[in-house]
Amino acid sequence: MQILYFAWVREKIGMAGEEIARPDHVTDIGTLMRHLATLSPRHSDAFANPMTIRAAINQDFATAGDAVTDSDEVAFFPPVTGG
Amino acid sequence: MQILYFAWVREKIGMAGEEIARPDHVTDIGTLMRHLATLSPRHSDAFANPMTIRAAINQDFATAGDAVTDSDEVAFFPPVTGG
Amino acid sequence: MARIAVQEAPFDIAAETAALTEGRTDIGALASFTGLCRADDGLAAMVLEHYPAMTERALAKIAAEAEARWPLTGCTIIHRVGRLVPGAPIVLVLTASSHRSAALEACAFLMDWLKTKAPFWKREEFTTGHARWVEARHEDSAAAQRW
Amino acid sequence: MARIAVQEAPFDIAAETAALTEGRTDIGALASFTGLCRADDGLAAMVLEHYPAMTERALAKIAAEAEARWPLTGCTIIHRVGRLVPGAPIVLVLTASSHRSAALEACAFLMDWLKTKAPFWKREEFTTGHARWVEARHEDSAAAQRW
Repeated sequence: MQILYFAWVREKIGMAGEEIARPDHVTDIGTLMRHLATLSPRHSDAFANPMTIRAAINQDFATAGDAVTDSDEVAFFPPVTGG
Repeated sequence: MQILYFAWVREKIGMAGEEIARPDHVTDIGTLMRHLATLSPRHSDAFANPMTIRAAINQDFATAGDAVTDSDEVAFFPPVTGG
Repeated sequence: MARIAVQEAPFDIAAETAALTEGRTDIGALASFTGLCRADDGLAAMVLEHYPAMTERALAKIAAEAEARWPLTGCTIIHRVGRLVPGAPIVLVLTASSHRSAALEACAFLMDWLKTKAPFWKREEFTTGHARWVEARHEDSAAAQRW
Repeated sequence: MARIAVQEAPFDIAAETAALTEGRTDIGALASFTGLCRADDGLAAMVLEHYPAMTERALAKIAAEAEARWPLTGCTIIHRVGRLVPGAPIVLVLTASSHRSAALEACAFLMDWLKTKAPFWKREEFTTGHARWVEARHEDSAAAQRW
């Protein structure tokens, strides 16, 4: 599945996105975040406090319980600060 | 004293203003309106319903109990509708 | 200190905005309201009468009230008078502040008070030849009283 | 149908206003909000990052919500991205309606929702060389929830 990172999540992980193979137990945003946190020390640091991170599935805001599939584009980022 | 009329008050009375001699019993906006109503049939028509008329003394909004003197400029007009 | 103008001529929003913001870097929010003449029910024109000796003074008092209630860095009120045709701008209110809520609230406040506390009267002329003075609306009094 | 744009270039308020009102005589009220970059605490520049595939879609949804809640005749949202210096305009919201309360309320609503529901992130660069990501403000969430 396609993962994208923005703002300080992108900076902490050191890349704007990556293609990952979804393990079977990863079925929603919450389990996906816990899985991503295991990929590297930088991922672990970025996802250390999941409460500070927001997500979108296929360009719509999503919450921890929302389901993800292999074909989804999932993005992680801090709370938005535009305007 | 100097009296000014605006909008339909001006149209009903047929002039934009007039200089009047203030009778002794005319000491506030209320008594002034009742006095003006006696000056002509057009005045009487214009002041027939005092509730529909607003006033200003020396370019500040005023109410029925506000005192008037010979040197004041007093204006009468409908509720404002600008903006 | 607010900029107040009562004039027959149209106003230039871009120039008025530039005047409020030019050379400043402390303004984070700029709100504006423009009131325009609508062609409702066959309206041909609107004639705006005012009380010249009182008008600018009344607008300045309303602006001073806004400046006392919100931390504005600037404020502009321009109101046209005379004959205006449908589509023509009638009134412009601009507010500048470091923060958006102050600019937006002050802009709404200025319009509400201006509608009920500034000596303007609108006369509507219709394509039929009929004319009438616009009556004050209860909603406008209610809107002014919420502040 | 709202006009939505996400761009690096500055925007032209006068042209955007004209586009909403040109040739129409049913618009009585036009409200606008412009957000500008302030030079607080030695700020040298602000860098606006966004989520390109999502941004215009998110703005269009916010605009559609405003159009569902208020009787608007038009609505424009333009948000800049990239590097912006103090004094530069960041965001423009324009709303047009036959009545003033609809235009003013929709304009405030659009800004409140845009601050909390559109995928933009601000990074502040200071004259000292230090940089930091702007943190979301609790007041902005509260403002968005009042609608």
